[in-house]
Amino acid sequence: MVIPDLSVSLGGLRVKNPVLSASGTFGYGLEFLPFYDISRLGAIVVKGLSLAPTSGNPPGRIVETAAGMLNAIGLQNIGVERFIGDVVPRLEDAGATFVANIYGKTVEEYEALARRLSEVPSLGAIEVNASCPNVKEGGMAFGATPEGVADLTGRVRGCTGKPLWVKLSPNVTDIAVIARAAEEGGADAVSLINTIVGMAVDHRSRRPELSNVTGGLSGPAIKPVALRMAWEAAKAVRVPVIGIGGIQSAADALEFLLVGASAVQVGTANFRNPRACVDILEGMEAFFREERIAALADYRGGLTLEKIP
Amino acid sequence: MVIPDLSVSLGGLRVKNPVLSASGTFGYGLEFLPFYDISRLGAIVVKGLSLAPTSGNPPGRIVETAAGMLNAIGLQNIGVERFIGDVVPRLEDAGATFVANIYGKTVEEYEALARRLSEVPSLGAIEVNASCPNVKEGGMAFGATPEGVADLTGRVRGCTGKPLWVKLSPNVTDIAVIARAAEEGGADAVSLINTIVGMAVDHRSRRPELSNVTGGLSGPAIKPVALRMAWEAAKAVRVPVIGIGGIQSAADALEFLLVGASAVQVGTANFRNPRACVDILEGMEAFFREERIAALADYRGGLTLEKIP
Amino acid sequence: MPNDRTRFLTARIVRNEGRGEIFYRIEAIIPEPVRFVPGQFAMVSGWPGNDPLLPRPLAVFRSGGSKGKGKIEFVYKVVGRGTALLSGLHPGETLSLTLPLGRGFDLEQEGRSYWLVGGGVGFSSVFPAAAALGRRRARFEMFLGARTRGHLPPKEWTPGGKEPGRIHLCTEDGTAGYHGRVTDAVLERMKGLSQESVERLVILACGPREMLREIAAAASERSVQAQVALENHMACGFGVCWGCVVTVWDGDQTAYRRVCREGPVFDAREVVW
Amino acid sequence: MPNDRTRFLTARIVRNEGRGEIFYRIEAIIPEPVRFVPGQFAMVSGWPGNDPLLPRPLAVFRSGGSKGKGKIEFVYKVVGRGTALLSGLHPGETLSLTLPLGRGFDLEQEGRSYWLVGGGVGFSSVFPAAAALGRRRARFEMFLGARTRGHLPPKEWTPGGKEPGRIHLCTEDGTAGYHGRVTDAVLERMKGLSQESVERLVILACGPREMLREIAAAASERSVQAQVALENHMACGFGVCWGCVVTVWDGDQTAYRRVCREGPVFDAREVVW
Ligand SMILES: Cc1cc2nc3c(=O)[nH]c(=O)nc-3n(C[C@H](O)[C@H](O)[C@H](O)COP(=O)(O)OP(=O)(O)OC[C@H]3O[C@@H](n4cnc5c(N)ncnc54)[C@H](O)[C@@H]3O)c2cc1C
Ligand SMILES: Cc1cc2nc3c(=O)[nH]c(=O)nc-3n(C[C@H](O)[C@H](O)[C@H](O)COP(=O)(O)OP(=O)(O)OC[C@H]3O[C@@H](n4cnc5c(N)ncnc54)[C@H](O)[C@@H]3O)c2cc1C
Ligand SMILES: Cc1cc2nc3c(=O)[nH]c(=O)nc-3n(C[C@H](O)[C@H](O)[C@H](O)COP(=O)(O)O)c2cc1C
Ligand SMILES: Cc1cc2nc3c(=O)[nH]c(=O)nc-3n(C[C@H](O)[C@H](O)[C@H](O)COP(=O)(O)O)c2cc1C
Ligand code: FES
Ligand code: FES
Repeated sequence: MVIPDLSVSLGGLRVKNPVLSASGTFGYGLEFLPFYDISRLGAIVVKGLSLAPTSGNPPGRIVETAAGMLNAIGLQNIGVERFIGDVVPRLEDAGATFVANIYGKTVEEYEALARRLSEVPSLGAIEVNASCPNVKEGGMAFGATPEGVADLTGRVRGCTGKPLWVKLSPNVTDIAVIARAAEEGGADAVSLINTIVGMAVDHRSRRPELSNVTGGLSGPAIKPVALRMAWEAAKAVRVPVIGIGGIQSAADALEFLLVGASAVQVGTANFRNPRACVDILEGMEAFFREERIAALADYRGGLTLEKIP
Repeated sequence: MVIPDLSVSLGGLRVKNPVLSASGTFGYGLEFLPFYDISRLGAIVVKGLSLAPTSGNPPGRIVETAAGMLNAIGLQNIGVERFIGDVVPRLEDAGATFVANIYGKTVEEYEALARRLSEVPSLGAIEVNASCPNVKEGGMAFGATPEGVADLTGRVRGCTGKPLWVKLSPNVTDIAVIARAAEEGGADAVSLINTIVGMAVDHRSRRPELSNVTGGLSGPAIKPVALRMAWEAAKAVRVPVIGIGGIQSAADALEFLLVGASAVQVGTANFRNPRACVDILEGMEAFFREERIAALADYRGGLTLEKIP
Repeated sequence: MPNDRTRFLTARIVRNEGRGEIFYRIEAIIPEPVRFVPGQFAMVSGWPGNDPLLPRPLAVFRSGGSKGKGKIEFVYKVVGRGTALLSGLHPGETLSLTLPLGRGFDLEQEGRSYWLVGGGVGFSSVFPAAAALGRRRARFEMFLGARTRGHLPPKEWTPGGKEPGRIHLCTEDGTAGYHGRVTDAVLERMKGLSQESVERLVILACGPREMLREIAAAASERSVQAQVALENHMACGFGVCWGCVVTVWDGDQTAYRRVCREGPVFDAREVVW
Repeated sequence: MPNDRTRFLTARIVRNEGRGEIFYRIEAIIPEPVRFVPGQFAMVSGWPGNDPLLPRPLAVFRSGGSKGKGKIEFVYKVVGRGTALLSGLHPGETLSLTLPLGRGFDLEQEGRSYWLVGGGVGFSSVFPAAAALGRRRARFEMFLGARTRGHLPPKEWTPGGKEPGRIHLCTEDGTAGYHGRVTDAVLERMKGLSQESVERLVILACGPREMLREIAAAASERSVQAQVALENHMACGFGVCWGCVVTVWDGDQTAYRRVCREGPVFDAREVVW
């Protein structure tokens, strides 16, 4: 039996397979050790890190929606120093390839995070969360304009030799333009999508369900939108695209590869099934074997657009 | 028992209740006559009309997604003349309040449609579908820029004395800016959202599910996004907002009213339950009665944002 | 049997069971009996939640009852999520139904003899046609095709099964009846027909598209009237979404027609194959 | 009873039935027995499709079995879509479970006497505590509150029900036991206690937040140790989404703690009420 080669290079970080965990849905990775060997995954993207520990939003942080959920966690995290001190050694012990997702309130904070994390030899890549609404620039999100994205990317690029991934917001008119801006700013890969801004209210109490009023929509509900954006981005840029959004099964993951993504990140699916990432990986391996596809590259981007004759 | 007053003015068209059907999901209204008396609804918005009959996209037009569906019908319709000749008299007979949703490939086509429809005395309003991707302006949708929306609205405004509703696309960075552009262009009301662009592929056949490759996502999956946009639009404009997107129940409809919409349109829900609109209306009436709310105006926009002390 | 007014109703399941290797039959009680034309269908849902979202089209298999209490039956094969959910429903639980829908077979032609061709689960609209023809004492034969013996419809569901020579079973692997595809059986038998018989013949067919295409071609060659029941993905089932169109000939132009409204039964010559 | 390694597994339902007016009990077979600390919970799903999407937290009610074959039980009340779906599952169908989760009650304190307070379906984590204390022959009393008689847990589920004076039933409408809220019964009884008894006392409580708040206030007033099992909406249940936090005191600051990880059982003094 031929073992398919699922390895792929994600902007300088070569991973053994294209199944990654999505930031904010996988904790610091260690929480999954009871369920499986996390070193089997292509990489683990940890919860978004800020310079100082962040306490996040008040309760009323999640609400379920049809085939999805809204979250407004507010990026509660232990801060970069405790991450480096406490978590990194344990991820190294676990043999995991890991990526730091970073988020700052100012460009300077992003720069400081990138510089500090570049000192961690075992860190695989830095993923810049360019989809945060609470930043300078007159309240407009960094991720919402090509200029904002290009500038942020360029500035972080100047601070790190690590592979640099930029995570894009779907709350934009044209994702292709935004993806190109990240590429031009020096991103080694783009990952998308982050959550879509949504809202839920209780018609009886007349109050929002989330303390933050709005939140980010994730889960199967958003998959069609995520897939379309991954396709548009893959056509627009030369750097690898990492597809994210609503992936629950190997079939879902394969769809993102088919439209041109080089890898995928699995998010909300981890909540219902803690083994989701590894189940998806195994399903993907089985598919490649069954279909006798020798390598990821032989499948990726293979969407046929011409009509059947 | 007090009968709550659910009537509301939608930019010059007073409707007896805020439950409307959404364009493209209700045919020409007559198809629902076997199920209930369509004159009970606030209004019926008919399938998007073009100047000439349009044949639409080749098969492979719909595909189901998680708690939603994608469609790429391509606006198949009988054209404005047959609508006026064949359909309007029957809608008049049925006693229905009805609204024409229009769509053109050029601004001139929109203008011609508006002029022609203005000659129909029984027509309640014109809803401009400003979310069509197949138009001039270098392939960029009218609905994607404030300038495009303001210009289209202004030009159609000049051609009709009917109440003018502009239906907005959700595929934009900032819906508030777009809604204001429609208002400044002279819209009497804005309706939103139209479908979110999505995509589905078959990972085995390696082909898109839709002949058009991408399609519009509708159904419960998009409700959180639609609700957020209705809220943002209602804060941004003075004209009435008509909320659309994933409404399946009276509770859903009430949520849109709570965040500031003056009325709602029910779309995809009609497919699974042909009585959806009237079920929602009855549920809404029951809620107002139970809660002893005398009039729609006493509930609408009543979202409480302050914390409970 | 006239076409009844379309309605949306809630049905209470009284039976839902697998039969043979691959088929299920579901039987439910509805408030009033429904009259339908064979080939007509219902949009069926019943699972809780919004995923899957859309109802599924199923041919009306049987319908009966008397005033105040109707009965309705469907047969189905589990092929995906919707039908799998359907197969998990229990007696006492409910179905939502919109029915009867679409244009069924035209069986009311005088002096004709009918061939009914069902491939796979296609027998679900062919059997009601056979039952109706049987009641009218019209002449008909039935061709039923499946991959293998176990995939043929269970005997006890087959109407008019007693008359000899009336039913032609076909299996691709030869485990029952004619060894070969049902289309081959039909084509072979058609070859032997006199011109007179051919002129009286009406073929009604339901099954995979490839089967229908071949039947249509053979019928067209000998100018036999053929009515084919098409399938397509549907959102509404009653003509308002325009999602279910197929391409048909409209003079020498092509046009799109709704399977749920102008079909599911089409004149085979009309379809652009 | 030590805390077992958390696992994700598929369970086969063997029983799922309503009891009394409002409660259900579901029993399922799992590959290996699970040891749990009373107050620990599982994330439970099992319905098909993605709507509802998230699993539901339920306290582990009972667990048993031997090597190669475990048994697990939950009791629940239907309050919304997830629990309604749960109540519609049949024997033979499967559940997905992640368990055991969270930090349970601390029952291992020497020389203490325990009051267990359960409001509504809160008995689901209080009964396992009672059973564990019973096995240890520790001293405990149980206070169970409900709106009305029919909303009290069925007698046959109640552990240690035979010993007189041990169980205090309370109904708000007076249809059974003490007429009033369970908190009032607890507060009244606490008033009569000597200082010595108070110092030995540990209160374990699970129920509506308002009930827990009042118990916490009364306990704090007399410096009684109180452990409260909190609820919150959860996405993951094992500490990775940070969705389930509650506000607690961290010195004189407040901080957010995860109900699923640092809880669901908290020291009552820690909670910002
Ligand atoms: C008029 C008509 C009558 C039919 N009668 C019967 C019948 O009596 N018995 C029977 O077993 N089947 C019948 N079918 C086919 C049946 O509708 C499909 O097998 C069923 O919809 C599959 O749903 P699923 O969720 O199990 O499959 P999935 O593949 O998971 O469905 C995904 C989506 O595709 C659609 N879909 C998939 N296959 C078909 C198909 N062949 N036709 C239409 N939509 C499809 C589904 O409705 C759904 O929207 C009929 C189809 C039509 C159009
Ligand atoms: C640690 C813990 C243990 C629990 N043990 C039990 C038990 O043994 N028996 C029992 O009947 N109930 C128990 N509950 C409450 C139970 O989880 C909820 O009743 C259930 O989630 C409601 O789901 P639903 O879909 O029926 O309701 P819906 O209101 O439709 O649920 C909508 C969403 O809100 C969440 N939600 C609603 N109410 C609660 C709640 N009280 N707690 C947590 N999430 C909620 C749901 O999980 C879901 O995500 C426990 C809760 C927690 C946190
Ligand atoms: C609870 C939660 C927390 C998240 N936190 C982060 C984060 O810290 N940084 C980030 O870039 N994305 C974050 N995300 C977004 C996910 O990484 C992912 O982009 C999104 O959820 C879509 O994927 P999914 O549908 O598979 O969940 C979070 C998502 C969820 C649901
Ligand atoms: C099959 C289909 C056809 C549609 N056709 C139109 C149309 O012709 N014109 C238009 O403005 N919107 C059209 N829409 C969009 C709906 O009116 C509505 O804005 C959207 O579906 C969101 O609402 P829903 O989630 O309730 O369906 C169509 C939607 C569907 C599903
Ligand atoms: S299924 Fe909607 S028009 Fe046919
Ligand atoms: S439920 Fe996810 S952290 Fe507690």
